[in-house]
Amino acid sequence: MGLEKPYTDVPGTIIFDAEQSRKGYWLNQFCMSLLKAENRARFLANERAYLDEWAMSEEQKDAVMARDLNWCMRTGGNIYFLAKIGATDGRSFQQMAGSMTGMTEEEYRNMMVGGGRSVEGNRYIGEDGDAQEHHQPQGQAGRTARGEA
Amino acid sequence: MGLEKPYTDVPGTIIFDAEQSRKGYWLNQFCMSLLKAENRARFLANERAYLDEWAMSEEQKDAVMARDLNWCMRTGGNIYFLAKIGATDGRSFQQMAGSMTGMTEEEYRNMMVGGGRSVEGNRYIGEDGDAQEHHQPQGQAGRTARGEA
Amino acid sequence: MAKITASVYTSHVPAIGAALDLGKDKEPYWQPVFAGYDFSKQWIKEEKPDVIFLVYNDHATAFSLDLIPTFAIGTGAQYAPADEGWGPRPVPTVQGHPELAAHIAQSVIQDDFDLTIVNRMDVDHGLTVPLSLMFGNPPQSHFEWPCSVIPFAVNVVQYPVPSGKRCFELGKAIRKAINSFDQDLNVQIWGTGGMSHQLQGARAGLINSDWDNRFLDRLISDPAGLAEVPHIEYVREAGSEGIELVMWLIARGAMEDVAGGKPAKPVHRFFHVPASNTAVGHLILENQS
Amino acid sequence: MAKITASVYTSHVPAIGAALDLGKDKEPYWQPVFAGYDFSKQWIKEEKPDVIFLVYNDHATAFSLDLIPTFAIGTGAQYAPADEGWGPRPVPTVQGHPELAAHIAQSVIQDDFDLTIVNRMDVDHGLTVPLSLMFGNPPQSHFEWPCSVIPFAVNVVQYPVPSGKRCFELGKAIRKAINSFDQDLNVQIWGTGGMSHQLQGARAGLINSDWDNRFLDRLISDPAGLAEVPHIEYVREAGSEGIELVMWLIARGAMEDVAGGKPAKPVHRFFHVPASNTAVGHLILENQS
Ligand SMILES: [Fe+3]
Ligand SMILES: [Fe+3]
Repeated sequence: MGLEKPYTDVPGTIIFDAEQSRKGYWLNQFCMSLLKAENRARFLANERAYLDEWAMSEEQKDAVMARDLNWCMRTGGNIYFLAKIGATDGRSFQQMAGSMTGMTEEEYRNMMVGGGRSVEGNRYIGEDGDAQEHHQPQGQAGRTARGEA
Repeated sequence: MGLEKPYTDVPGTIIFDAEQSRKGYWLNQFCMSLLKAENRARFLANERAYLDEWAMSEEQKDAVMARDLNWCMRTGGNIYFLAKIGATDGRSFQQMAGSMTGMTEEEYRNMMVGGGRSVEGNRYIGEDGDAQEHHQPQGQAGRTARGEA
Repeated sequence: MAKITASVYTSHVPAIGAALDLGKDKEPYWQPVFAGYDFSKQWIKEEKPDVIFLVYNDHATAFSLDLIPTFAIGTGAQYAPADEGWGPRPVPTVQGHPELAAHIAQSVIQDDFDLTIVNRMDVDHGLTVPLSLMFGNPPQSHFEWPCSVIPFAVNVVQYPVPSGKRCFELGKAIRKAINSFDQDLNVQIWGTGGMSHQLQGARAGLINSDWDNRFLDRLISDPAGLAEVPHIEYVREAGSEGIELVMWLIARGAMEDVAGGKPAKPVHRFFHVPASNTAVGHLILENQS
Repeated sequence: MAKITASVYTSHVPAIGAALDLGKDKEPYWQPVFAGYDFSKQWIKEEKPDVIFLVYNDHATAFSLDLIPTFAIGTGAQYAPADEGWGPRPVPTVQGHPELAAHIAQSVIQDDFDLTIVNRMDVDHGLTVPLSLMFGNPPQSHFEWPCSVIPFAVNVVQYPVPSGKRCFELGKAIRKAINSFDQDLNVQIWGTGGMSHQLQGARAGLINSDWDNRFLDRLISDPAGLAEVPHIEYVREAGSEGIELVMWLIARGAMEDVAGGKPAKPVHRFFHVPASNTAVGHLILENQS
């Protein structure tokens, strides 16, 4: 490809570059359609039928129906586009962002009120910060599942 | 205004700058609408009614109905936009360009086959080339009207 | 002649707009955010700018993936608040300044910045939230913004986004353009977006107050050096959406001190965590004549 | 690695497309125009480019006054021939090269050219007529262009348009970008539009063969000097639409000699008056390895 990517070593972070943009083109364009109130209504009335109007991959459609924003992002979605799905559902940006961490809404909100997530250990993949792969999903549910506490 | 315009001393020439663009915004946007076949048909079926759908000045509408491209340009039209009107009428770019000189189609075509209009006398306003104001309209009809030949 | 009298820097978090529109600004969560702008509201009432050159980014609202301008200048007469999915914000239509905008476009393009000229677009929270923060939401009885606004949209959504250096140089060219407009106008230039925040993935919620405050320090005293910071540092230290901060360098590059004038004078500085997912930063710099 | 092997320069007069589409190319008026491309058709059959980076301008087709990019690069998968008012030209859909286009966009934006990225647009005669001239119109039995095309649209409709110098520098950045793409591709860069013509007002029909031929001479031997020519000279000497010739400087700037390589080798040159309102110029330069 020849595109230099100095940004692939940041944990829990996908940079929306030309390659992601190409991969996510129709997913993101579907999201743009939700800027119109009549399209939001049509989507909510029959999600599957509405998604089938777009040249998205089956995986992208599944990811949208599951409201799994991390999954949407892996298939090329960008958060500013995906936010239109959350808006259609009446969710806030904080709810959407939090949903990608595995935390409950309250856990995420408390983290933010407490000063947000620390950058320590979260600068490079392989450190030990809370955003690193081996600490996912975050929050009590995740810790319990991993038998940590 | 503060926009420098080093291009106002060329005879028979209007440079399409921001000021012209602002003046001609709706005229040119009307022209853009003619890129759709159904709009061309609607326009031809009832020109006045179609023009009234656009926030154009009355003068702009009159200039379009008169198919006077020089007049259209004075009101902010740009030739690449105005060409859509000619296309709608089934006219070629050569017919449109020629129409702005006062020459007949044949006279203009012959001028082009003969090597086109000379730049001599046509670089600056105030010289004596055939594009200067006092030689308008061009062609036999204009010369006859001026009692020249 | 037109003259830039001050530059204003502020985050443009959508939740701030929502809080204000829903009347939540007095709630304990939001009160400290809005309190940080109390000085600014008074200040701008006295400053009375005629035009704000407002640098912001579109958040997949006016620009889809069909077309992504690196730099887009609004030369239109007006811009409606966009429906971003929650319905349009209940704020006034933004009135442009076509003559000054066209003048700036001409000057800056001739200085080798390859702008896209936009005459029609809706404007999203990136542009309207800063107006709300600085002016408050206009009352229904007088439903208009107090001055003209020239929207200047920067691509910070799809990489590569313009470098800090490019933004800073662009600011210099904008200053030159505004200073050569022969109408007497009090112009402010605003840089918006940031500060540290990340809206995606397992790292969502990242805040780096130390880095943000160093950014504010350097924005005041060492903008040219700050402009050299590469994108990757913004992403790593300030979160993937922290990259919006490059836009502040456009406003900073337009100040007189950069062109050899007297130092820009900080008259207000504010920092608060959090607003929704984001660290809120705010700064006002005045040109000293 | 990808490599630019040659640059091609040609007018893109819409009437040439119409003549070809209507089967008038053997008529006495048109025969000499098409004859000037006989060599080129043979040449390109042997050269077999994989990708053409095609610099052209949109003529109020894809871009209205709503949005005017100074430089727009097409990173989409395909582009349909536009309906310019006479119905779309009966030529194949243009296949893009999204990977190389995205690579060029990234590299060139990082080199401080503020491109607009376009993923969806129709392409007008400015792009399709050069393809028709160089390849002939593809037969119905094999209805496709022989290679990929990256459309690169330059604003030459609303002033200010980019300077010749800016275009020439952009060409250098494009060369660097293409040379760093790690797929083996034979790339040509084409500059289109011009030569002298004026489509408006009392001066419509202006042709300046002397100026055009001097332009061709200097394009070959003194491109850096030619790039210094200001817009007003194009307008005054080559007609208001002659300004399109600045686009040739983008292609010229991408040749190896400009970056210190061996001189570009002219393998074909052609000039003819008229095609409709326009002087037709055509040149092929090869890089010598
Ligand atoms: Fe933002
Ligand atoms: Fe052209």
